[in-house]
Amino acid sequence: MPEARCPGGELGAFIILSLVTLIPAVVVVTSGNIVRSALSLIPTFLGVTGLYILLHAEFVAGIQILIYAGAITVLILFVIMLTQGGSGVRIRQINEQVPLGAMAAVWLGFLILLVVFRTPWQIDATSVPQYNVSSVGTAFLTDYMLIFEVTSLVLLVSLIGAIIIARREE
Amino acid sequence: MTARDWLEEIGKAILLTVVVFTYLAVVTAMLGVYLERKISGWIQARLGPKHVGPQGLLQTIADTVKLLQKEHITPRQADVLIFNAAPVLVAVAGLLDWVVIPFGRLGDRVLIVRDLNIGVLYFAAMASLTVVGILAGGWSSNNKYALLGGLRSASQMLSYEIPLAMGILWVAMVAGTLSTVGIVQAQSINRWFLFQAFPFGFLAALIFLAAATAEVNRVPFDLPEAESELVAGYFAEYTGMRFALFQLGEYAEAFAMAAMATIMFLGGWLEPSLPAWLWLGLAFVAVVVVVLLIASPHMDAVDVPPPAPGSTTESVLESAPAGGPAQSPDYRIPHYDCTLMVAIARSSKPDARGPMPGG
Amino acid sequence: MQVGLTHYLVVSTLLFSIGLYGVLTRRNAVAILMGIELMLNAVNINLVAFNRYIAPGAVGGQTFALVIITLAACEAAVGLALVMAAYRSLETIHVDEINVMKW
Amino acid sequence: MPPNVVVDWLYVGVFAIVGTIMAALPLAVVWLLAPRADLPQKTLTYESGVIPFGQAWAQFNVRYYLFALIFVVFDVEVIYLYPWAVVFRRLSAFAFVEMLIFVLILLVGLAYAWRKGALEWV
Repeated sequence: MPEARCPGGELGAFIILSLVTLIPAVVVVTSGNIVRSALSLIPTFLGVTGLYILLHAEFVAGIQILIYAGAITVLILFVIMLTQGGSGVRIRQINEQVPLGAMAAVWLGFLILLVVFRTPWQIDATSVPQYNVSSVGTAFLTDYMLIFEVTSLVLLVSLIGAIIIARREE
Repeated sequence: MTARDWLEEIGKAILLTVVVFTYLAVVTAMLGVYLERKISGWIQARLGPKHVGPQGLLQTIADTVKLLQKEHITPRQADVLIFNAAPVLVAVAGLLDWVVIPFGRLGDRVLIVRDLNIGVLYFAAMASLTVVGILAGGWSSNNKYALLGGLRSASQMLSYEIPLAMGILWVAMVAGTLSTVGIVQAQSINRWFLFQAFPFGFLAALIFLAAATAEVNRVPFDLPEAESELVAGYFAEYTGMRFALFQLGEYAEAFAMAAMATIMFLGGWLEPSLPAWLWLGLAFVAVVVVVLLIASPHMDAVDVPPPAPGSTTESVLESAPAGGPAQSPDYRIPHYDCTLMVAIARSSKPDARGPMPGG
Repeated sequence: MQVGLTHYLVVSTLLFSIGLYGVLTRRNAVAILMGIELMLNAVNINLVAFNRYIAPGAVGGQTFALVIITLAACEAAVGLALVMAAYRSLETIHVDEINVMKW
Repeated sequence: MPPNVVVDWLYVGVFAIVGTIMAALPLAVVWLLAPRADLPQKTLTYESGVIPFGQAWAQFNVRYYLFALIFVVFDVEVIYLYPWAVVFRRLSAFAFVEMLIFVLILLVGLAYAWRKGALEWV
């Protein structure tokens, strides 16, 4: 069902969501207070969620909130609080390669943008699809079955590995 | 859709937000607090609130007005920005839970803000957002009790999020959909999911209820706020309206959990022998009573073994007496009264924090 | 103007660059991990956008986005466990101070 | 009007924004109404009446991290269970077996964590 009879609305939503994504992202990488950096991840992740919605990927959006905003951020906050970063004392957070790092980031970004604008993308504009949970589930259980099972192995290995690494040697 | 339609939708959404927020503030928070105090008073052979209004009905409103006038104390060493943002985040996460909860049926329309396709997944995601707010609030106070309470609260909520999801998943499996309206309609074809595939329905409902109780930090899962050890945990430093926002978020979530249990296991608004709204209301109240009160404020908390040797701040904290001004040594003051008393006492009397250097 | 594939690619490129900047300039190991999370998010935007605009009939891009979210979680779990271990034995999580293997 | 994902989530977005404003409103009211008296004792960190020592931002037990870690792994497992729960009846019994293998592999991890005592409350 084509929905974009109001392109201005979609563009406006897109711009707002991009700003909600990018501005806190800048705070994440520049803030001197590590806890504030970590908390700024939340609006970034929620902005990305909004972009997924604009792309009609509802299930991925839900997972984005559940895993990124609800689980990974909490994990990061825990580690910050359990190590010296939680002391809230402002210590130097950046190393001496800031100009170099900025140059590398800008250069790589420029190169990618070059590729983005030069490639003739094969846009399929025939339909606005309605994705749903069951299509994703069916894909996992049929076409991407191997990935699905290997994922569980990856999860198992990382669980055991992380427990071994994090626990005190006794 | 034209631009006009979009604006219409946005207007409707704003209106609904105001309605739901007011409903949460007035019905869940105020009435919930009143009922909790009254019923737990009744269980403990006290009277509970009785002076303001008939049967003390207006007590919570009076409390709210009082809280509105109380000074906001920001501890000197706190991180001010995060300290202020955390209660707002918790309250908004509690509000967002209610987007997918159907309130009942009017004619052939379901009264729901929006029937998302991934309804119950969305619900679980919003419940997990609260953890971040609690952790942020506990950390930004720069108070040992608050931080410890925040960490404990977060660990507990994380631990019970998986069982919560398992309860939800069972329902999703039986109903074959994640939408809340779809789940209720599936129960009109089958029967209540509580009785479906005996005894698995009961089991799922039990797991869901236990996890939901833990998720909203109610007794007997109130360790994180254990007032006798941690002086209310993560909101130890919060006064006045900021404290009330935390409470609002917690009550909104507790009621949302109860509503979810009604929708998933008790057939939502479908009950042929009674009018829809009445049934939804009754089932809902029953679940609220279970969540809020069977686990009532005088039940014993889950036991905690002593801290492992080698923990640093914790062992100091847990062995130290933590008697605030509102503490009573041999008798446990019900959770709500105590935290409120601490908040109010500390808002009104600057010297209520005990002897000060030179003072 | 319609929002097209390029718009999303530009946003994801910017997010990726911001993340890369964080990874390259931060001293704190946790902050470096946050930069990596930003980069992974940028990749996910790409995947979902390609899915939507180039192959709207299938869900391959979304499936891979989910797999990447999974891997991001695993990476965070193991990476942060390493941070905890480093902190326990070296009392620092600043990567430029973790130099016992250097001579 | 067709049920549209974007419209659905527009409501969620508006709820978040307007909800934030409405939650911040009482804070503004308090800022206007409430008395203010900045006494140095009042803004001291509350520590049961004694003079606070050190910063609260000290370190805690690594157990908390293990909780969060196990939670993250199983939360990720759950995201695969959601779509499976919706479709498994429409697919063959093979889908059920697939998920069984998936969950069993992860149960090995759970058993390991349990055995190592990582599940014990601090």
